[in-house]
Amino acid sequence: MGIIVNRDVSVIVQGITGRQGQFHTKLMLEYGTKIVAGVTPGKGGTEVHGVPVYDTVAEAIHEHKVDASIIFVPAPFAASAALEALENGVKIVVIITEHIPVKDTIKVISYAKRIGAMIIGPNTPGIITPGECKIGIMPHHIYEPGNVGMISRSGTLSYEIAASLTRSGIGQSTCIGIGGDPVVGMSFVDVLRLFREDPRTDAIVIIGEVGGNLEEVAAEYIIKENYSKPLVAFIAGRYVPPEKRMGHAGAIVMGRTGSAESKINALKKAGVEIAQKPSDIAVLLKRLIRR
Amino acid sequence: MGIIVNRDVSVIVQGITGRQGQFHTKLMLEYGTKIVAGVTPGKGGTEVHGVPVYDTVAEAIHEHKVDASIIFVPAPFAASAALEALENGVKIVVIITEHIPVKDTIKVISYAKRIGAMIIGPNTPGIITPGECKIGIMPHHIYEPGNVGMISRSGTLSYEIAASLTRSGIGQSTCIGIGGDPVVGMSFVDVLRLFREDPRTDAIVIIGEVGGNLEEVAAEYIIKENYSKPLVAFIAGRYVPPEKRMGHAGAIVMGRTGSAESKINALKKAGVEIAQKPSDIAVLLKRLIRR
Amino acid sequence: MKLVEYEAKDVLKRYGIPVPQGIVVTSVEEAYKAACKLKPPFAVKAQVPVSGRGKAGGILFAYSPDEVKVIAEKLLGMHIKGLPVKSLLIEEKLSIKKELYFGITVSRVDQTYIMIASQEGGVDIEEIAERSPEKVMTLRLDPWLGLQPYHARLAARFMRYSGDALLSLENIFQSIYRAGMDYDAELIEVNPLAETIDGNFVALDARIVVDDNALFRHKELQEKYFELLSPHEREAAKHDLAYVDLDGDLGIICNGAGLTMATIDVVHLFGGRPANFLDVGGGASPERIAAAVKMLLLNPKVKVILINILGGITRCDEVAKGILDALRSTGIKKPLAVRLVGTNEEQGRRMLSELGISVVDSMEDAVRQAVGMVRGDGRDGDYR
Amino acid sequence: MKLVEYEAKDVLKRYGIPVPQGIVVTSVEEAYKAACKLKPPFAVKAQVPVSGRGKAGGILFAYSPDEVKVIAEKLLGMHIKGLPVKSLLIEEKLSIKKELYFGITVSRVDQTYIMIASQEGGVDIEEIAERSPEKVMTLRLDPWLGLQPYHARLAARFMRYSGDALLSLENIFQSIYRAGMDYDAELIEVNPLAETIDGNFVALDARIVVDDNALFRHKELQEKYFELLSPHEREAAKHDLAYVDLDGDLGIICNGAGLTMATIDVVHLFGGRPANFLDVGGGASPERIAAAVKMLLLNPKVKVILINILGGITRCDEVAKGILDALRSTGIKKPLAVRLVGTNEEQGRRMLSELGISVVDSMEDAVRQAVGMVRGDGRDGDYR
Repeated sequence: MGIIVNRDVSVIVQGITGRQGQFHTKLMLEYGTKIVAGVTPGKGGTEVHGVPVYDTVAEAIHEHKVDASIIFVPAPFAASAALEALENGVKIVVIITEHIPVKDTIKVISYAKRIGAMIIGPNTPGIITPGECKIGIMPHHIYEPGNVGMISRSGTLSYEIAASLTRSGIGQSTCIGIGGDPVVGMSFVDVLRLFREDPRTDAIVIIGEVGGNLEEVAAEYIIKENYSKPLVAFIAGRYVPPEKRMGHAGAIVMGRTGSAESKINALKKAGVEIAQKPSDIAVLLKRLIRR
Repeated sequence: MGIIVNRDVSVIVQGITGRQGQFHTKLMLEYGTKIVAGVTPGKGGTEVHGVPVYDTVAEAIHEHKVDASIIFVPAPFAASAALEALENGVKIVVIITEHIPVKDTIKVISYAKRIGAMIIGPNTPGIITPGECKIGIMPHHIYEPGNVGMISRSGTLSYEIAASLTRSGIGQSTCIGIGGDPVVGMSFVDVLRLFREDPRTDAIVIIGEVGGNLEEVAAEYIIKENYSKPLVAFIAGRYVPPEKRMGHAGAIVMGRTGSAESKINALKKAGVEIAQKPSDIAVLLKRLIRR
Repeated sequence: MKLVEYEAKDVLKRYGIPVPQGIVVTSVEEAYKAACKLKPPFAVKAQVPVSGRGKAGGILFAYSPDEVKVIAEKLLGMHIKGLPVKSLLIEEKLSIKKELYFGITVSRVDQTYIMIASQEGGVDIEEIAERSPEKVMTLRLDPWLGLQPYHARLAARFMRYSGDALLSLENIFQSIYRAGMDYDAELIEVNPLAETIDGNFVALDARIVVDDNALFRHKELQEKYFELLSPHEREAAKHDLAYVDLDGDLGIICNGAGLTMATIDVVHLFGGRPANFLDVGGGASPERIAAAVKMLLLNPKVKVILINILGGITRCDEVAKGILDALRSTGIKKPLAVRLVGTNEEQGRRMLSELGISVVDSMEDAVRQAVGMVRGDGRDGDYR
Repeated sequence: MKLVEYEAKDVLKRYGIPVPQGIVVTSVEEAYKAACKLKPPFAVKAQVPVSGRGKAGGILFAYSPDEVKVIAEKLLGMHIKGLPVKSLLIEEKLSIKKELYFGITVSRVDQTYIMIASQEGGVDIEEIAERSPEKVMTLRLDPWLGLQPYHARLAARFMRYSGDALLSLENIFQSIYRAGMDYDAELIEVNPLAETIDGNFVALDARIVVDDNALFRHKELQEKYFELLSPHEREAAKHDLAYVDLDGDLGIICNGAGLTMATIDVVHLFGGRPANFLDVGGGASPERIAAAVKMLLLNPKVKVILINILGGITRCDEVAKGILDALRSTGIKKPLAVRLVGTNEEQGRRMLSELGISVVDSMEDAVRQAVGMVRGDGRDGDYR
């Protein structure tokens, strides 16, 4: 179980023949993810690690049952690849690609909402339900099955925290990277909603960062819905200067909005425990779950 | 009763301050149509025949309950006017304007379908439920309330036939012009479906013309659904040369498709009585209804 | 508005789509010179905006400039489907491995654009679709998404290409779509789209039909549009009238395309032969009506004029005024059969009857009267 | 990428949006000459891509070319928010009746573009929205529909205009939107949009922030982008590294923006002062790592380098190779604190330990070690 993905989900890899696509297809297969096909225009008829490659998603769908797609297609073509998956009925689309123009992302997300599909990312490490299914690029050996859900805007920072949880004996139900771009398909709220209904998730870790106000909106949601499960948050970027882009397109403090203080204060007000540094999260969680 | 419109429908007129808009607003008001507001950008705050004029549909909607809109806006701006009505929640949009580029029409219709609204036209005389409500430009004195529904692709030809029915003592439930353009919001099938469910409609007149294959599709529908109400059809353009556009953008015979013969044969096969000339329709109807 | 082949190919070139080397000429000497600049063999192609040019003998092949000269002589001045051949396209004839079809057109039933791809090209797509439907694929396009690269790839796959050929075709199809949308094309088709023996794809022939209603967005085409019309049609277009020449002697003026077509049909049923389709449209001004009547008064082919106006937007008094103005200004008299009902009906009738023009109530009466007038034997037309 | 005022105004001009008459200059003499060509009074405006220029003294007014000269002398060479003023925009100062605001920006929460219109302009829109929220309207735009004319009219109505002014504003707003979309702008705002005393609308100031990720679609901007970067940032951008100068002495290299920011935070918590933000990104090649390490080795401000790599896409053996290459090629030695876990971890550690570089497991251990190295007293950093 866990949210969104489990061991029964069938996955296609778009951009499977590229360096990243090949590498992570291998790792996902090793993890047990059911990868049924790959898609790369012009490479149809070949194979990658035993996975058949098609020129189009339509052909892959014709031959296989497909629930989800993971996209490694280069930025200029990634939005169209996502639309291809969506138009062919794929309901979960994980976009690993970074540097997609926001104009393109906005169109993809709008289309996905219209047809009721789910976009994870772009610029995300993906999603993992430890021990069952990984649709992403995270180093999976650091995860262990368990009862803590994790939502993160950043990739490696979430690995850091997952590894520290695992070392402390805290396993994870599902860990999802919502993506580091300014506009992403799923918000903290979207994922919190799913975790609330998930019987296997007992507590949730929110990993935020400067930029935007998704964390503040999440805080409002937690208050309004009287969110029942314990929450711990870490917000990165307390000491970064304003108006400078910190790597992620999404991480930028503009004027009054987007600062770490604003986010931390909002979450505190919503009763979320705030970790000062990544390693504190496990400590706080243990305390909360014991209660 | 009748279909789509009745005496309770509240209507706005987009392009109300133009020559046509003003003229037909007067006639519609005289007929008893509930025209609650008009919209012309730059003319907000004025009045036309006692109807308040706004700059935007949003302002009109804010002040009045609105069910339908009739559009007299010039062709280059008509599609956007229709989108304005649709985005503001108007569910019935009658587009009188002719010469709208088909690319624009296609976008409007696609958007309307997405949000579940109804487009009548473009290039239509509109819709009338005699004695109750007219959202259109037809000379209403030729109509009488009754039990025959009418669907037409052309304007004046439908007046010709309505007048001949009325003269023969046959009244009409609702008469709808679906529009003379190649792409229109409602098809014969869409309207036939509504007439089937309308208790006040006992027989239906289909007025088709050369071009396209909406009539053939209607014939297929009649056969497939085992359509229960008697139907009479007249198809204009039996003697027009191919590949020439006959006034209407929609009236053009291309290669094998769109000829009057093809339509007449298809409808005959579906059990529809075919009138040789407009005045035959009343004769055929009387015979069918008497049965 | 139909673009002729070389105009359509100019558009394709602008969008990076390969077309054969070619030169447009309007005289035999130019044709010879053009051939000298190109590599034989040659295709010599009449530039008329009609389909079925090839079957009508409008496309011929030559192996030397001298042969091109002979063929040009033959083609220039020829008429194809009634249209005079005024220019030729002299092209290098390529060695072809396969002929395909790709097009984007408006589908009335689907209420959107559709992509049409065929494994076979060179003849009308309708013919291929009828004979071998399995060779033709169509795909509805969401007008807000447009033709995405993956739609183009689906077409290329359907044509059984893969690898680099698939990617080349993807580019070409996307460019065709973009050209079609930019030009507000109701139809843009490349037929045949040829695969040459060296594995390249070339547009051997192309058709673009631009939506007349969108010409206001394409000023450069608007002028050409008028050049393509017949003199009568041009005169009509000036006054916003929809006009088509027919081959009879009974002039017809109506308002509304459907009513005009129906009137033509009824004229036939009563034994008459319409000289034209002339729709004055909705809400015609007296000037427009006058222009319409004048056109038919001045057309020597027209013996009698049948006016069938059912006023909706059109007002009968304005129609009467237009008729009277035309009669006065031309000074020409032809028998008139007039049917006039609708807005301001009485007023219109009165104005006409003052000049001795009688007005009838019913369309069929007017037709019968008009057909009788043409026959000139004092009897009305008969229903056959 | 932020365009400076005159660049943004050039874009607006291209879209037909009125801007004041003005001339860009880079020297005092040019400033004087420009003023002679324009009508007084003048606005003299420092061209730096930061907000709050006015408050920082970067916009001054003059009534004669001589006065312009004096002001230009003062402004050129000044620094605003750390950026040197290299060019000025000399403009005719208009007589203003009212200042408005109009902008299009990306809304993260709405996941689409929003239109922002304000009855008041001239100061930051955030400030207006906070002080007088009733004066500001925002509207979500369906990205497939875009800004339709009626959306623009709604904004004009909200600003309380009607009649011809409404139609002028409609045009201006649509043009602003079109410019924004064509340039892939994350933000395009005209502030103030002024109504002059003679009833015209003029863009007095404008900001355009182009989406860096979309620069591949705007080759002409790509070059300028590099010019705007600091030398360190430019060097970093060449190697696809995300780099930001900070004011401390502890160099930081991480993979992933979030981890880098968290590392900076933890360094602060342990009493250190980061010299930079440097994210090598996902799947960094040995070359990219080497470039990153080299940058910090060559930066005299950096005393110690903290490398914190958690391999996901990034492979540890490649990271190690990059570090070693940088050390070898520069020949510079600085204390290194390395944390390296993930794919091919053992191999990476072995390569480094062969050179006497010890590798730790935990981020906090590495930070503690690095902070201690900077302090140089043999003790690790402390959590404060």
